[in-house]
Amino acid sequence: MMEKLAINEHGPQHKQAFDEPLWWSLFSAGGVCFAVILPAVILFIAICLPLGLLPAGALSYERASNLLFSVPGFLFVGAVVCLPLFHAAHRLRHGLFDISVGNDILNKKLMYGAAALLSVLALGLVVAGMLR
Amino acid sequence: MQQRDFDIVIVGGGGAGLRAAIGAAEHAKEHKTPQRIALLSKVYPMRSHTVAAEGGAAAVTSAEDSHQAHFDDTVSGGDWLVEQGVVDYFVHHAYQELVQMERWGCPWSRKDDGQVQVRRFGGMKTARTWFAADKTGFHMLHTLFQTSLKYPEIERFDEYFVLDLAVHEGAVIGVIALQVATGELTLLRAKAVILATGGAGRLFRFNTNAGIVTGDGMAMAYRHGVALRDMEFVQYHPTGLPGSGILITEACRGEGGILLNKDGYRYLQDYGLGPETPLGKPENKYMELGPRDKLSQAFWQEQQAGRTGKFGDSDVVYLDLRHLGEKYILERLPFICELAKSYINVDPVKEPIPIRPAVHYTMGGIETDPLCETSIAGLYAAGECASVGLHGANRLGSNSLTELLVFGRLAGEQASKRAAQTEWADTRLLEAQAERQQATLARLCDGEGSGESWVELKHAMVQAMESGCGIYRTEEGMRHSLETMRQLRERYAKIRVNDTSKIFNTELLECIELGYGLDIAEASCLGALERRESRGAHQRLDEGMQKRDDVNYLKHSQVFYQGEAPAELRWQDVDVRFSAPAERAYGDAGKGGKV
Amino acid sequence: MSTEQITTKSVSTNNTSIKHISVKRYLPDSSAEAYWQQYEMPVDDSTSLLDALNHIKEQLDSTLSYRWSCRMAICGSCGVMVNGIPKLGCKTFLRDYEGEIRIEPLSHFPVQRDLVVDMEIFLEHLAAVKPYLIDDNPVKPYDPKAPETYQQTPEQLARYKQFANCINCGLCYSACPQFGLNPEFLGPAALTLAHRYNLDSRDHGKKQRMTELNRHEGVWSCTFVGFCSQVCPKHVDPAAAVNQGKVEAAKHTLIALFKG
Amino acid sequence: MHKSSSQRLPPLKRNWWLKHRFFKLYMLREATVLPLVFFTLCLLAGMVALLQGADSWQGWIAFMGSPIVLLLNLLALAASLFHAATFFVLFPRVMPLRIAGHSLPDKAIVAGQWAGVVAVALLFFWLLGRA
Ligand SMILES: Cc1cc2nc3c(=O)[nH]c(=O)nc-3n(C[C@H](O)[C@H](O)[C@H](O)COP(=O)(O)OP(=O)(O)OC[C@H]3O[C@@H](n4cnc5c(N)ncnc54)[C@H](O)[C@@H]3O)c2cc1C
Ligand code: SF4
Ligand code: F3S
Ligand code: FES
Repeated sequence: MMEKLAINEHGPQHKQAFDEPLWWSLFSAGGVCFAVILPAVILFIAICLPLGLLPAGALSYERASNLLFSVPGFLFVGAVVCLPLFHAAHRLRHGLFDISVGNDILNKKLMYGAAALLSVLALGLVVAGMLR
Repeated sequence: MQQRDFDIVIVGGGGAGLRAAIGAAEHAKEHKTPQRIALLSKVYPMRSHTVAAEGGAAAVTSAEDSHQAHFDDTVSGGDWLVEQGVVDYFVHHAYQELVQMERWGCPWSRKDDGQVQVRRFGGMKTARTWFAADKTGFHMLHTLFQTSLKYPEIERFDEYFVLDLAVHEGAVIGVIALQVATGELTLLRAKAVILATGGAGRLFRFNTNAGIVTGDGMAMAYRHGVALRDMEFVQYHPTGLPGSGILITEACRGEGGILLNKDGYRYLQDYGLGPETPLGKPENKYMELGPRDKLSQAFWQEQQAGRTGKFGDSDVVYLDLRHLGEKYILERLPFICELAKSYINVDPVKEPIPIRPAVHYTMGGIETDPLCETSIAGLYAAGECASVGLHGANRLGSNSLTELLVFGRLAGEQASKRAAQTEWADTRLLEAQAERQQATLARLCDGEGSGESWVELKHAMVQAMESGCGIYRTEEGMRHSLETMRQLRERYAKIRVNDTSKIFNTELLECIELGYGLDIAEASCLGALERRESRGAHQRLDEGMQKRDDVNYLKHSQVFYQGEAPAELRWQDVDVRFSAPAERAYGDAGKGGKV
Repeated sequence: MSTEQITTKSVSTNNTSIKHISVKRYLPDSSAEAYWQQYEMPVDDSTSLLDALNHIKEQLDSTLSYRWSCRMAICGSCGVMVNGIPKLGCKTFLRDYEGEIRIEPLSHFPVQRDLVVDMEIFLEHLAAVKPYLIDDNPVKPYDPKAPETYQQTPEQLARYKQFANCINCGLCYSACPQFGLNPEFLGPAALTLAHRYNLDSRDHGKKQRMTELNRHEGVWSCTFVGFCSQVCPKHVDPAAAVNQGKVEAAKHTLIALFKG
Repeated sequence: MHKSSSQRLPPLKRNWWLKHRFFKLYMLREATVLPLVFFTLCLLAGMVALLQGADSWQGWIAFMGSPIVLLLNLLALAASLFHAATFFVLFPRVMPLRIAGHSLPDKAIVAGQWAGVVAVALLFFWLLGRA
């Protein structure tokens, strides 16, 4: 018991969590995007588009490319892919803790790491498209 | 058995105890005499009864007000049975203490310009009551508790039940406590001890007090020979909820609430408190803002005349707030709305609140000198458990929260001073006394003999107190109650505790509290019986005793413990150095007079 | 003056019925296992759970242990689980329950006996956040001879008032799964108290408190479950306070970053 | 110290959240990110397809039309709306907005956020709804 207390006083657990504000900010921003932008995005791109409910040519290959591989497209990807990914990563990390799976330090690295990787990939794709 | 040494031991974690602890710590720091302070409480400090105080704390604040006025109100409110030197000290230190609370973060209600706001209170000539919405005691207690966390020299012993003081050759040398969680005895050696254990409202069946308000500290000091003073004066608060007795604060009336009988008539004008003040324009010392004793007595008269209503099986009158409007009520009295809605299912915005008087405050207590010291050297008392002489025959609302601060601090400082000049007593002296305690506990638990039920005894006690020492008293009633207490004390010797566990044995604690209660109930009955006059909260119906009698009874009663034998009473002179007794009058009758 | 005739409403105190209450008993010095015990008693419309427990203690079984004091929902002693939800015994009315009523000690705290739990962790967490006014450099120094208050407008007071209403009952700790998962988490009430002082216009101790709050076991363990605010008997809304604390901690970090 | 303090209980079992409706809703809220992740991955795939050329793009649209994918994305839509409903009410509690010393009523802030959702949808309609 004493030992445990001692750790709490001075050990790593007592350290300031300067990374958490970053994750939380990304999580919050992602949450806003998820709530405000994603309903429309999912509705138009993942439902109307494949069901053919959009007017012909609305997202033809050319139009889609022009829209995406542009500065607004870059921002769009940031808001619709990257931030929501961090939002998801944050919730998954805490969700794993909630159901006692794995350990938090490792989960943190895996989740935020994956989100960061995929974000770089997504933004990279846009840049690649713009340079094409 | 645990044994620890402290410079100062404080029993009680309510407003008075916490203020004393901080006062002592500050004093020691100032005088560069590091001291260790133990703060014991049978409940966590923030559960102490101070938390329930609603209305506010008084201090002369505005430029129009004066120390003289506060002094006069307190002295006449107490029907001249107060120690005037003490009142003088009190009114001069009240403001400073409330400002100190503000400096510690107490969220006092404010005026638009950022200044602290004051409200009217019964029996006070002008508005001088500081408040924090209708949770003043709550905010004060939490502020004090939280502030006390700043002081590493204060070591808390939460949920330690103090069983006895250790006294040797007329000086206190420590306390003996039971750790509730484990049932282990703990010996605390001390150079000075402060009792701040609160009142004894639970001696009565129908009261506004918390379950812990059982007069423990009073009984402890009393058993060691300290006088209990003015114990016959028990304040009835005019506005308790029927059934539970939960308090509806006086601030309701200060804010403009009115009292009606079952016919919707403002009956207070018939009892020397008129003329009727216009709706929404309360005036100090008139009508609803008369003092508590008068208001409770008026209820009794109405009840006798059959003009009270019924709520469940209680007779009630009505407190009407509706004319104040929903917004104002919710802003100023939110807690009251919550209480009325939960406990009697009445919404004060829409309906008048049924209320009835309930025992509220113990004016008397452990006799101390003006510096809070008792007749035992090194033993101090402060707060509701003490009788420093501030309240006399009737306490004015909002004087006692301030009392906790003014005299809590004073007791703390005095104790600190003494501790700096005193040595600890020999531990063996304490151990001997602790062994006696152990034997008493063992006897309670082994329950030899007939095995009297503590529940029965407790009910008999509260019933007898209520019937004999109520709002109006008679010779016969009081005599009967006193006899009952003496019998109950005998029966108590054969009491039996069923629970044999050491861990958190609340049954054992209730039994010990009952033992304390019976002793001080006897003192209370004795004082009441012997005071053959009517004064403040002590009102007799007996022929020739319905008036104040300054010739024979401008005196404090002092009751002394005599072991198993009946207690003894003596009379003590009152300090009337500044203001000669005058008629205590309210309403128009009080105009022009000295008051 | 005549107010209209008073309608004497009687909360039917006569409306009595018999109810069963099951209490989880735990008596460590006679058995290591907890067990359920059922009691039967008459109740009416104004019977609170605390009244019922007191009835048990005085009439049926004097060995039942529980805490209580004010019986008016202000001292914070009497928290228990009622059918799995943390509640104040004195503010829970049996009239609101149909069928069985199961009473257990507060969750997430070690049980000492019957309905009594060890609250020490709670107090440690409270003390950790420095819950007192810190003003090392007061605008106006306090002078006992001519004492003066700080100024605080009603608006400034309103900013923290709600968060100052916590009665330390601990219900929110029993409601918060994050505290259940990790007792080192400072928890809703302690974080709320810290926030209360941080919002107080008279206080200057935010920086000191932030080092406690901006820890993994500080605000960052909260996942906004929000049940804490749901069960809070005083409408303190600790969830809001904790999450406002996250914003503050984020600001604090930014500032620390820029100052190096 | 004087008390057997700092006793700690063993942490909760992993099925704690099944015990109460409130916690199930919480877990549901947290779980909204699962279909979100699925959708984001779809979107990433679409971006790759777009970079690869017109055929891939058409292939991707066909993939998106397959019943299972469609179903999962319908779920994602529902999830996003549920998330929005839970997230919007939290916002005013985390960042109480005050204008001229008075705090804005929570309801107004929540309504404002829903207006944002509708505005974004209209923007998309303006962008994609016309030929
Ligand atoms: C409902 C209500 C409303 C009130 N409103 C007002 C008001 O508006 N204004 C005003 O001025 N006054 C008011 N009062 C009166 C005032 O609140 C009390 O007089 C005051 O709070 C008493 O404080 P205290 O510190 O003396 O005792 P308490 O707060 O009662 O504290 C007693 C302490 O002693 C401890 N204790 C007792 N016995 C033992 C033992 N054996 N061992 C260990 N510890 C022990 C307890 O644990 C507790 O910590 C009100 C009272 C009531 C009942
Ligand atoms: S925040 Fe509410 S539930 Fe939590 S301890 Fe305070 S009053 Fe109790
Ligand atoms: S329940 Fe717990 S997780 Fe946060 S919002 Fe309340 S503290
Ligand atoms: S007994 Fe005080 S809160 Fe219930």
